[in-house]
Amino acid sequence: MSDYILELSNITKNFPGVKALDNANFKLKKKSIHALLGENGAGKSTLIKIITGVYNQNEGKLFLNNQEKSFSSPNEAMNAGISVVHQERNLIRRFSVGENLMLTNLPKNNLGLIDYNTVAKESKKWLDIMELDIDPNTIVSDLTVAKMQLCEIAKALSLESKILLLDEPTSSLSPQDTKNLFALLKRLVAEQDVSIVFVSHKLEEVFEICDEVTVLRDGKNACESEQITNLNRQKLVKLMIGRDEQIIKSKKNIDFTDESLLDLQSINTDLGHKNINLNLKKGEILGLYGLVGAGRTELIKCVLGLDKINSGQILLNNKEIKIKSPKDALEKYKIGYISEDRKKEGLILMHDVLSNAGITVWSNLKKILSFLNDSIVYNKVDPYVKQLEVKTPSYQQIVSNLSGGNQQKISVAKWLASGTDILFIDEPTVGIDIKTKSYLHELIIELSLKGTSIILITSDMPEMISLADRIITMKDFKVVGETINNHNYEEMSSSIMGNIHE
Amino acid sequence: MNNKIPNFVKTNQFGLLILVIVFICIFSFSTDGFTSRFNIYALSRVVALDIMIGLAMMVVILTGGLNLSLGALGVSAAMFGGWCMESMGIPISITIILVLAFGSFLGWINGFVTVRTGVHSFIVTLATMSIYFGFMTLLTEAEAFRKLPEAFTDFGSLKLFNKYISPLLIISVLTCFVLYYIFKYTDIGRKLIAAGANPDAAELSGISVDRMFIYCHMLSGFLAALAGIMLTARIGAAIPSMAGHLGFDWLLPAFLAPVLGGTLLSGGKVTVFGTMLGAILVTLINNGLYLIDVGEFWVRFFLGIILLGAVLLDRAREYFTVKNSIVS
Amino acid sequence: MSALLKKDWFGLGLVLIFGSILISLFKPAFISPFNLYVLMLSVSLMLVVAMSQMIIIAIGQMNLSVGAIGGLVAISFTGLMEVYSMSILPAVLIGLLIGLACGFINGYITVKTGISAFIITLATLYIFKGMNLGITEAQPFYEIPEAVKFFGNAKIFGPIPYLVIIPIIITVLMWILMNRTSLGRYMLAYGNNVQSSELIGISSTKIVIYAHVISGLLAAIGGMLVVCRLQLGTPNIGDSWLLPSFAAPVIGGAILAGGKVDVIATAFGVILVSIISQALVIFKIDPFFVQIFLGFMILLAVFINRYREYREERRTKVFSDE
Amino acid sequence: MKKFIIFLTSFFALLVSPVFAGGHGVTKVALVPGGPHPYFAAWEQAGLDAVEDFGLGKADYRVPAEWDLSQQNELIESLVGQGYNAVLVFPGDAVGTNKILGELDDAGIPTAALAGCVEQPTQAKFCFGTDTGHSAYLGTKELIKALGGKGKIAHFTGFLVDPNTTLRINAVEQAVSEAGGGVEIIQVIADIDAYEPADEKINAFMAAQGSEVDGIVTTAWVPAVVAAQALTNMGDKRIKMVGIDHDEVVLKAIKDGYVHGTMLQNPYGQGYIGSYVMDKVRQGCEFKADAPWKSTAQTDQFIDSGTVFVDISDVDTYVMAMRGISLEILETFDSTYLNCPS
Repeated sequence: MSDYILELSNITKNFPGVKALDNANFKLKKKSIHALLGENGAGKSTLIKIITGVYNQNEGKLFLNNQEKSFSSPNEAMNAGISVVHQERNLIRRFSVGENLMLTNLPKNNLGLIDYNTVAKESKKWLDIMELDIDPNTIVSDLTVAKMQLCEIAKALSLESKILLLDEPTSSLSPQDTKNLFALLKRLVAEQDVSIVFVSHKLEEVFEICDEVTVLRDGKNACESEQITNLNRQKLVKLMIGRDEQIIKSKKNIDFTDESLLDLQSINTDLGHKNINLNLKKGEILGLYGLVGAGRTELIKCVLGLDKINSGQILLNNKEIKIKSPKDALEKYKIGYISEDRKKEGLILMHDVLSNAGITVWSNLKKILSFLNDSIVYNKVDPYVKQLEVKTPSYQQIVSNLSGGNQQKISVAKWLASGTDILFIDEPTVGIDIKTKSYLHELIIELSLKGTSIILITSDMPEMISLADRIITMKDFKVVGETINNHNYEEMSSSIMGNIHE
Repeated sequence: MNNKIPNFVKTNQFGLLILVIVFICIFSFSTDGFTSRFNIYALSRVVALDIMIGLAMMVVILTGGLNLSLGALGVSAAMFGGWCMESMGIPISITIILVLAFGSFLGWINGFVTVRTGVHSFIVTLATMSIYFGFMTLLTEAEAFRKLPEAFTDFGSLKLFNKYISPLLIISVLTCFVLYYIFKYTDIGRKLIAAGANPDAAELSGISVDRMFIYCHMLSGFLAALAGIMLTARIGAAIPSMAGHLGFDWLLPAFLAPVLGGTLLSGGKVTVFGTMLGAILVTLINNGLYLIDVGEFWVRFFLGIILLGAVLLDRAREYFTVKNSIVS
Repeated sequence: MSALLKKDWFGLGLVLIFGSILISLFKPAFISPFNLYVLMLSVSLMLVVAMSQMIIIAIGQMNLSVGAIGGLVAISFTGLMEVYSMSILPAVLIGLLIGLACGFINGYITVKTGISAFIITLATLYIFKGMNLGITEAQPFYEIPEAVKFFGNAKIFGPIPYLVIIPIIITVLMWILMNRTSLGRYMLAYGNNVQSSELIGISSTKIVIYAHVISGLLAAIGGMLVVCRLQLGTPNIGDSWLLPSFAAPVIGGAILAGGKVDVIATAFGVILVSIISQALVIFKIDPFFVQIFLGFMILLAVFINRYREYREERRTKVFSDE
Repeated sequence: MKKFIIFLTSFFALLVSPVFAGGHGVTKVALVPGGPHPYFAAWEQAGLDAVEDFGLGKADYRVPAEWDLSQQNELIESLVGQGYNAVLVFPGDAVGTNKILGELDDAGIPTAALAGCVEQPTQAKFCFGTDTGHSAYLGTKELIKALGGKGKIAHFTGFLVDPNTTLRINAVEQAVSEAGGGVEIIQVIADIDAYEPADEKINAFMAAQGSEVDGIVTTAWVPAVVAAQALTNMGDKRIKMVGIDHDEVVLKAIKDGYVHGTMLQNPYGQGYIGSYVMDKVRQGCEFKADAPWKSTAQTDQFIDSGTVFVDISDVDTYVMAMRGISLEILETFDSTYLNCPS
């Protein structure tokens, strides 16, 4: 008996034109937390889909408890004790927590009807195991994002799963919630005989929680079941991207006594922001840090006129302005917003590259009688698309067919093309591979050096500390602190977290 | 990329064109009267109206919505036109402008209520359908306007091109070109499409989505009113029942043409010429079925079967071309 | 109390009670036994039709062919009895079978092709209605067995018609289905989020086909009940179903995107629509006004619902921001 | 293939190639109702009989699949392609149908309005049918007579957008006003041309006003059927009702005593004689300048196909009575109306 609960050997998976996996191996030890890492497109998600029965491999074998298996549907994998907790929340929002937990196997009474008392009782068991204080009758849509994530894990556990695949489980969690989650995962491994596959872009977390690491690069193993203790951050990054990570730091001298370009004064909003004061200098990168639910994105949306500002003033160059809509912001005041949710708010996935990259400039480019053709738009946006090294076969390519990184580049390109003075950038690198990520970082710095003023929202502390000139901390829809960034990670992070947990 | 097949061949329009030609062949061979001057002229008139109605629905489908009030709106506008000409003695040209403005206004109401309340346009236009039609019957007391200027009614029976084609068809085809131009070559057209495809992203990219949606509904009202005028000219009178009870008779061509033409019900895609071909296909089939003499009562049955066949065929074509493009 | 307030049917129930009281204060005839009988009849028929649409709304689709199925079954049912002198029971069974087959066709094509149900049922609407017209050539069937006529018009006791029995049973069964069986819950889960329900192993094929089959069966029952009521099988049975079939569930708070329907609220929606159209007759509203009035009523009902939803959304937003 | 090439050239290049020419030879009549409706069912047999009796080429009953003016127009247009050379139409709209009739006439195809009239000016040769307004008027008169000259009555009728509906409403009002104050219309219910809404509204009316109302006049097919059914179901013989048309339900209710009577029209005669006359017209007959036309609100080239009031006394024999009227019209038609080339 080997002590591997799950073993994949020499897996090859071909898609038309692409070899997604090429002789990849993956071994999961019993009662361990195993990190599966790799750049976007390295084959991680293909591997996960093979494990969970969504795809079948072309070559290679899959062993579960030393027995060869092949799953033809997610259901079969689930019945064999393999559960995946997806990045996208997969709970039924209008159902109660308890029903969600028990959905695949709803308890019935003698008449064959669902017995909701038992549902509550049974599901409570799993919530208790996770030490979650949630009433099973709560409707999911009433929960916080963090609790939804935990409920997803509880759901996986309730299926008596012995293997949990967690796909970016912390991407929307606050540091505190992340800590709680990790404590829970460790306990599950120790007490419930669960083995965990952990997928994340946040390397700090990998070092914090994982025992072993498998890295994929271009569909092949860059390393296989390496002990975490044998690795450090630099080595890991090198394994993932095949070269050393370039660490960038903004070297700028902003005179913070200068007049502000944009000034928010005692802003109170319909969404619940209280007395927000903010100012942005010319050429500055102002970081907005806070936990999910601190009201940062919401504040920006209020400034853009999408929700109501009840009192307070917005000054641009010391003149009071009223922004009615993003259109107003763009056309009158040259303010742009790069959304955190590029699929939903950033891009029109079903449209081609040209119309996505050009959407912000149509109004400026239109000729008499609102005439506009492709070549006018092309001439305008082409330099920016080239500058950003967007990889696309043509401008007629539908955006949804591009990789996440290239999509993000396009949603940045359209704002570069629009030539705004002020850019609000919201979580620019979520789910982006390291190469594109560092590229985008350079770009943001370059932009600010050229005079664009930027408000940067990110939950990625290292990103914040390497990019921002000044960091504002928000909590519960209020500003709770302001720090000038000295780019020293330890100092800055403890100061920011201090602001939050005061 | 597979360059051997031109892009046009992969489109829905091409499939439709083939179907249209196939059906023309079938009907020309199997029936006597299909190619008669009378029949072609009659076809051209029916097609003209179906295209216009289809376009009026298409521009709302663009927003991911529906306009059930289309028929009621068109008839109301036509009745308004009849009133202008007959009771008020307003000249034809001014009447037409007024009618189009009136149709746009009713469309604006649809759009405004939809945008402001956030209620799906299916429900809003379901209600306004009743309201427009109700007001129309109330105000006209269901009386038709029958004494329209001759210059106006003569236009509807004018025969062009050696008496084969109705001028109404020319109006519809011109409208297609204008719409194609708007959607392809203007700032506003691009914004309409972007707003329909992803309202959130469009809004954040500086497009006033609400306004665009209202424009779409206004355009729909405009086109429906135009269809109303055309129908009035065709039958020589403005009649409350000319689109059936509540304007229901327009709904079928309104949906068939854009749907066959490849317009996505979820919004964000327009197919002006697809809609035109869709309307032509439906009219052809309808006419051909009558001529082949399948029995009037079975016409709808076959129409349904053919509609189903056409969408399935289109799906197969899509499947085939998508596969193709991954491989190449 | 606050738990009640959250229910979709509660507000509607209040509107119904106060509305009825108000109407009967002005027109005592409203609560006369005969009027109640008439009201129950119209509610009974529309209830089945509304349920038939509701279950499709639950999975986030639309069924435009509800009326066409009802009409086809109605004329098949009477045709079998008149032309082939079939006895009632086998005629009913064949009627149900036809409804089942129609629903299966809708569901199967929709789920296998991935084409929107709106388009598929638009096409089948023509096919089913075309078959109806082709078979009958628009002529009604008159020869209805006495038992069927009796069922359509007799009263159990007081003002309660026999006809109400089946719709009530169906409503109860639908409530159980949507609230107490895994099939119903899976349908709602599917309507809520297709992707995630597939990930937890719910079979789309099964859910969509079942929903359409049930819809077809209910439409079939609706068609046959109308035959009992009208005592003739006319081909245009079902022609007027489309609007009320959507109106009742939507007034009852159903979301067209799917995943949220309420059986009780839908039933209340049916009653509300019936009371309104009856009140229009009782109050002798000018026939020219009826259309306008109905239009405004639909808008009003939806606005109220929408407003409530909006307030609820606000509340949950604040909650989740802890 | 040749035909197809001809078509393509004509369609796309719009070259001259007249394929169709107006007809000579045998008469092929199409009988086109406004939509599927039991009233017109008798036309089918009438047409077949006319073919047999008068030696026509064809006299086919062709029904638009729906009550829809444009569907009817499309059907009529396609009939030309199918070689019909005479068309009898129940006008989908009294004015709207004129246009297509004019076009047929221009193409050498004679037309006439059957059962209902088109409004003048028209190119239809004549209108042969029932004066809808007059029929409603006579029915109301009969009802008032049955009520003994006083009482409250209700009027149920069809689609508001049908111009005939307005004529009927006015005619009923006129008959009531002539009754001299004893009779009052307490409610008009319209827009009930489909069974289900009719059932709902009529029953709601019965529930609310059933005890007050003394008489009911119905002037459309569906309301007549539904109201007769409702009275039968209620077992109410107090309320006097006068219906329209010959639906089995109405006739049975008359026999059972729940309905006072019905205004019968003569659809068979319309189809039979209409087909005959179209053949004559195609053979070159002209209408006499001094033909004894009747005038209605819509046209002054009207020939009455006969209306009879039927109650319990003659409900079993009305078919014979109708046939008698038809034969009478037919026998004298040539001499009264036509000038034929010898």
